[in-house]
Amino acid sequence: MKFLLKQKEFSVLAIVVIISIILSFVSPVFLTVQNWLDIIEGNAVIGILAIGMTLIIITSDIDVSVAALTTAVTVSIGYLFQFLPDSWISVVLIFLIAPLIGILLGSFNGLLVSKIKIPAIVVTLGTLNIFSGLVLYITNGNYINSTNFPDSFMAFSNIEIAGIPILIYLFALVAAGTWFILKYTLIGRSVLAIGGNAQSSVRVGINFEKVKMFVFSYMGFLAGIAAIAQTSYTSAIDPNGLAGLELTVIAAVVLGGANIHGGRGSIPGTLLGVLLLAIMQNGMILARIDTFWQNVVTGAIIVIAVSYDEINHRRNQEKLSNIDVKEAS
Amino acid sequence: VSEQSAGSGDSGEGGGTGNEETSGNSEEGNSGESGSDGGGGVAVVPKLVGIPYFNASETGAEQAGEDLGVNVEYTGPTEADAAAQVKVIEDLISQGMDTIAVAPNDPASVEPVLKKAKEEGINVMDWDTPADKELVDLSIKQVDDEEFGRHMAEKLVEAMGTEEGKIAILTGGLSAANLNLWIDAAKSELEENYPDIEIVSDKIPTEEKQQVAYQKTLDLLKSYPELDGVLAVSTPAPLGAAQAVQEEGLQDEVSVVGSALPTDSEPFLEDGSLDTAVLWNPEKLGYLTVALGKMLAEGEMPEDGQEIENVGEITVKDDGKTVIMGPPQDYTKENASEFDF
Amino acid sequence: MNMKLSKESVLGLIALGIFVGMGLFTPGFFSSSNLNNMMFQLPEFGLIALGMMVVIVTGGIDLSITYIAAFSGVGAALMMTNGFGILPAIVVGILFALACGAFNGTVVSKIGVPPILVTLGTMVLFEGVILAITSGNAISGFPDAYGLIGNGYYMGIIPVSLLIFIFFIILTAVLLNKSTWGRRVYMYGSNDIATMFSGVKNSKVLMKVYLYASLLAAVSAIIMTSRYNSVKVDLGSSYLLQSVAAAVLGGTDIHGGYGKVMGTIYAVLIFQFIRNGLNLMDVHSSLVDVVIGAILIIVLTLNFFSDKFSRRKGESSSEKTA
Amino acid sequence: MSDYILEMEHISKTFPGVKALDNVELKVKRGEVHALIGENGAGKSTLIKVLAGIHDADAGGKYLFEGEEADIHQPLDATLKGISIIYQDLSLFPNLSVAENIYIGRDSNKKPWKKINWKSMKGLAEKAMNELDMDIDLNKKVELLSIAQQQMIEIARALAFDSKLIVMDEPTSSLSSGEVEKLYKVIDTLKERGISVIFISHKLKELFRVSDRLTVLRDGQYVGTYGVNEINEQELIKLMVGREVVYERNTEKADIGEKMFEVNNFSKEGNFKDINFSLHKGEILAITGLVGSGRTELAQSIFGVNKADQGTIRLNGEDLTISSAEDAVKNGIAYIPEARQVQGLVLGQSVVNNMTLPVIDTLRNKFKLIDHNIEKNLTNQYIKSLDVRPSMPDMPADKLSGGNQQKVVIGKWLSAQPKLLIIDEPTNGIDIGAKTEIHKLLRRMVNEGIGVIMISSELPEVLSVSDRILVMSRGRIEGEMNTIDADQEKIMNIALDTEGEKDVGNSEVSDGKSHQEV
Ligand SMILES: Nc1ncnc2c1ncn2[C@@H]1O[C@H](COP(=O)(O)OP(=O)(O)OP(=O)(O)O)[C@@H](O)[C@H]1O
Ligand SMILES: Nc1ncnc2c1ncn2[C@@H]1O[C@H](COP(=O)(O)OP(=O)(O)OP(=O)(O)O)[C@@H](O)[C@H]1O
Ligand SMILES: [Mg+2]
Ligand SMILES: [Mg+2]
Repeated sequence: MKFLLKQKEFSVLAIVVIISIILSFVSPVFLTVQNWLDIIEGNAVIGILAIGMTLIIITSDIDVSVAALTTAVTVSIGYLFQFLPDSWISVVLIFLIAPLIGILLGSFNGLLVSKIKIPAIVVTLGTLNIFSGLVLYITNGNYINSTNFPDSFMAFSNIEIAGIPILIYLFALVAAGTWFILKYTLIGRSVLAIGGNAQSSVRVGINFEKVKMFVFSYMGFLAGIAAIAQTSYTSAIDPNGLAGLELTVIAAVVLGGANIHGGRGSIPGTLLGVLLLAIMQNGMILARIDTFWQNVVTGAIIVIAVSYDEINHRRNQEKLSNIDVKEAS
Repeated sequence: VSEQSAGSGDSGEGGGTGNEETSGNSEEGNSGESGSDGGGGVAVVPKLVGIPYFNASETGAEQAGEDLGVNVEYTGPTEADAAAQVKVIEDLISQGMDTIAVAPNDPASVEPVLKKAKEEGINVMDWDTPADKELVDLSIKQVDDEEFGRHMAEKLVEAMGTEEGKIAILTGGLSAANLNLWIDAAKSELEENYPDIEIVSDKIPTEEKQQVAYQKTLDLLKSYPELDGVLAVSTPAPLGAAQAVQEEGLQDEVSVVGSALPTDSEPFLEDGSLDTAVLWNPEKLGYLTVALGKMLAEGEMPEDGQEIENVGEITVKDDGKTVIMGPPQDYTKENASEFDF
Repeated sequence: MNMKLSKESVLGLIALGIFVGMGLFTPGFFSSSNLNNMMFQLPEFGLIALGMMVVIVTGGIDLSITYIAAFSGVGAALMMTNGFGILPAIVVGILFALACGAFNGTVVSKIGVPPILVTLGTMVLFEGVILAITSGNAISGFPDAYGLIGNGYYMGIIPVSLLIFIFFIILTAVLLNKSTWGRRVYMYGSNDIATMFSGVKNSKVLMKVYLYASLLAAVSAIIMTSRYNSVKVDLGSSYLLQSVAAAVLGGTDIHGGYGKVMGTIYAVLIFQFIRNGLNLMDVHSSLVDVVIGAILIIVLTLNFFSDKFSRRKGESSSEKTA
Repeated sequence: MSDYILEMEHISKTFPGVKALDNVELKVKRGEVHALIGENGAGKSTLIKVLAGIHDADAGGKYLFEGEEADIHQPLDATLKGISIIYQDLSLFPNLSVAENIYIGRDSNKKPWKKINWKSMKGLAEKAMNELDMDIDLNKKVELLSIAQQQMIEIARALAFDSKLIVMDEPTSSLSSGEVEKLYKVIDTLKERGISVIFISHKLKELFRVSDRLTVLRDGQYVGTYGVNEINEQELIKLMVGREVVYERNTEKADIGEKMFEVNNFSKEGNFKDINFSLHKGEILAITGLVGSGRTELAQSIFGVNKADQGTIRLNGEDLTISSAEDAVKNGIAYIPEARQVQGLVLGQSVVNNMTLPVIDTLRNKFKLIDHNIEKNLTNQYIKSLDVRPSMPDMPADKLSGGNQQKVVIGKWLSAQPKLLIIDEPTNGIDIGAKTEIHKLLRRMVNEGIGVIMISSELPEVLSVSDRILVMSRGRIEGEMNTIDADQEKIMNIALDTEGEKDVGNSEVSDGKSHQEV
């Protein structure tokens, strides 16, 4: 039973393992610790956003404004850096303020989705335009490079514990925290509940609007964290740097087995989805695939993975509906 | 020279049909305060607005407008999208500009709209990236593409300090025409003069993003541990490549040369993770575009070797309309801090 | 007698209001050259928005639609640059698009993968195929006659492309409202299971939807390539999310089952007037995006409140649609 | 303290164009089981939705709970006050476990950040399950359970919530009779504990069995409230429909003609096996059995929705290969599903669009476009002949009551003029008046030469309507009889595989069976 339920995660895991095996034959560096640390660190931002997106997709919504929202926070961080002193306090402050800005923007999405009942894809399409338009207008697209950053922040970025960069810890913390919320808090289970059956949730007294509000605000919160991660990863703020990332994030989540119709999705699954996309990117160069064909390969793998998953899902559903037919007597 | 004369000069040249609107508009512009919106002057259309490079040229263009007393309209699409750019140009035609200077995202795609502009009696020129030669009255190039590509290759070899080894090439996007030109020129330079240098992979796209360039370079360094140099074409790419080199502490093993703006490059130039950033002065380019646009509106053509104030001596090719601003400019540890773009 | 205006008519009035407003406040907006411009600019985006709308009516979305357009443009361009005539080129362009549509349609209808996922994948896939074919370079140099499709006039006043667009508006409206396929599209969008239980072959309906959307993309591509005289991998890519926005602003239900051609057209007009007007006013292009995003949200918010208001007043609106 | 736990008076509810409730009254005493009855569209569900806070009543009504102004404007308010509602379509979370389904909703709103203690959650669920004498794995996802088990989970949830008033909207329509008995026992226990129950059902026998008092609604109006002892079935029917209705057994021997349809060796892994039967002209064939015995799967395989693994079907002497509903419809086979709202109707679309969907291809003019006049006329014709109310062809189907929705589905298939109609639970959730109409309609169709196969779990219906009965059990046809020779006990014996006692938590049946000749 457990196996059956985990099947969705299992199929991504299988693909990840297969690709990994192929890559480790093709390139000796693929299986090195350093390469994996690079892969994980390089995808921490996508990963953190994907974790937030998982909750949203579980409630059968979608958020295409994540990249714009994260960029808005990174830019705010950049402006804040001009005022913050070069001390550890600044790092702490950033960790307070960035998520707060994220929550603010995210809850704007949440408000429109839950109270005004505009479909999430429409709301976030609108806010995508608004956030990114404003960011470009205000910054005029200019980079803010690390010369303007407080040294304390740069020091923070470069921390390594046991040879593992700080960003990976941050990513792990977000993943574990969200996993815990999803599994061990009422609000977490409510997220799954409203995704499983929205009407039922209203009838049993779950505050549907509040939960929607929560997932979008939480997405905003994680976007705030992701903004810090992005800033420390690139040591620069590029107002165009995340453009288009929302589709990668969504792809990672659905590859990880979250159901776009809601009700299903898990943190481990999403992590696998992120990993799958990450090793594909990484592998393209390691496997020395002709650049002009890389998109073809990526696109094909996405189509194959979602199709495979759908076929699998169908087969399981079919089994579920079976009855125990009497044997001939 | 006043703006009024620029306006009338224009309608004289255009003449012919479908011109009522245009002249009507320029009259409107004339009757208003000088330098106000709504007609006349030079329109400068970048590939897109909101990236540092084109912001710098905007600064130059605006400066020229002020210095020369000409109305400058600097506007473009928010994405480097050919269709969106054409619309911007169409709207500018409606506004009745005297001169429109375009940095086309896709040279062929602006052809029809430039034709239309000409029919409306508007002077048409290209800048930064060439459009159809037949169409434009003037074509301003920051540098000679061939020269630029070859120059970057030379700089890379120089930075590597050896004439054999392995290098990789990063590009902004596979479909960027000018980047492709430079890369091809750089490749020919290497092939012809440094046959022992091996290019390890096809040019690698980086989506015009520093972060992607960074990751791809990390992957490259792992995949080709014997790599000696990276040629990074497009402005964010050298930064990403240098960031990777910096982090891996390979400043002395791997040389990075590419096209980037000096302020962005500074942190990497300092410790040698980026050896040389090669570019031109985009502010000057904007300035030159407006200056020549104004000349054109007044019915003059630039001459080879002419000295343009605040820009310098320009080269005019034999065809009489291709203007080259000057040689590529190298930004290094020593001089980068002198610039503010 | 019900005096309440339909959602679409209200939108039409808004479009008209913006048109007049822009005209009053923006010098040059009403100039014949500007009006002319707008007539040339409308069709390419409008066609893609229509295609997107048809897909959204089934409860799906087609994220690959602009790459289908680009792919189709590449097909036509390759033909012409290899010496074939305009007509065969157009046919091949359309065939390229239909092939993409068929691929989407097959995965969506036969395997049953949610359209957003399929087209997320095929978007990357088609882009990859175009890159592989063109090496990222632009293809250009078409016969002069080809340019007439996107730049020419019919009888000296009406742009040919606008006529093509109007033809497809009418065709789409007729197909959706009067053909049995159109009826099935709406029924499928409302409830695919009950539709299937009524003996409708859903996969066929869906397949045609994706084919039709890609046909519209192909027509748009032909107009674009003709207008811009070249094609590259990103042809029209900026229209992708905009077309979703236009369809939704036009009243199409993102969950499927409802959507009117005129609504989408009004939304396309609104976008056009705003973009053009603000451009003429010299508003920073980034702010134009902001305005478009804001309008989308404001209109839907107003919709919400007016629905709520009319429900509270107990006005009958639902049963008198005929 | 008032005798009444619930007092609703002068309750009206107006929807656009429809006055669903008009000055209705409902008063429920503490600890009583109160039945709410009325024809389809009488307003029962609407009244419950007002009670639950899903709809606000029009101004001027009085709604007291436990003697105080109820002030309930959303479901949450009702839940917090101790009102639990078990909707006909259930309110479960298929993706969550049994324990979570029982627990969820508790504190979710007030203390969203409360940490879940899985142990105590299961304890709570276990307790409720024990009270109901049920044994289901608490970790099992609800989607894996049978409908009957799901129904019980709903009741367990209501118990776990310490509800004071439990509303059950047609709880028995998908239960087998053993399960129904069990439910009765549960209701008796609730009563003993002083919990009030509002019970909605169209099955009159059942109402007399469980309830203390009844409130009757007709056309959105209050008819009256009666003690079960003050009134008999016939009187009640008269109150409901305003006329007398008889629901009598079929004792006539049908005038059976030639064989028109046959099914041979039909099997589908995990659904049904070795199905052989035939249908003759002029007879209504009933297929009955317990819920979950594979009848629906069989019907849907004949209709081509789920392909059978093997077997053949012949209609009017012709071998048919049917691999989709489209094939079935083309060959003149129609199927009216039991899941009306999901499979039967496109709820968001108008009555016209629904009615003409199967035949839309034939309603085209010479330009191959839909002829809206013909379409409308056809629809109006069926609206009239089936007495669909309100008779508004452009009304969205979801605004109709259950019974009228079913009429639209029937109209849809009549318009297709099928040769064979399979109708699955034709009167599920439909009132007596409409039921007899539908039964007459089936007979009329048979007389007109259409073959009719009726799947029904409701034995009185089977005995009244059909001419011949097949009984299915665990995927096989285990018995066949002529209706005039049949009675409820005979059928149940076969359906249950004898040894009657069955557990709700487990739809398996032990293996001693009385084999009937097929
Ligand atoms: N949301 C709504 N909008 C408009 N009319 C409605 C709505 N809901 C119900 N009605 C109408 O109100 C009336 C009462 O319907 P209701 O569902 O309460 O009947 P019911 O007694 O539960 O019938 P059934 O036994 O068939 O379920 C019907 O005429 C129905 O068409
Ligand atoms: N701690 C637990 N104690 C008892 N049952 C549990 C526990 N955790 C999960 N379950 C059961 O297992 C089912 C699977 O739950 P769920 O999918 O939330 O767990 P999960 O997959 O482990 O979550 P995640 O992978 O996100 O940690 C639940 O519906 C529940 O029935
Ligand atoms: Mg009801
Ligand atoms: Mg059944």
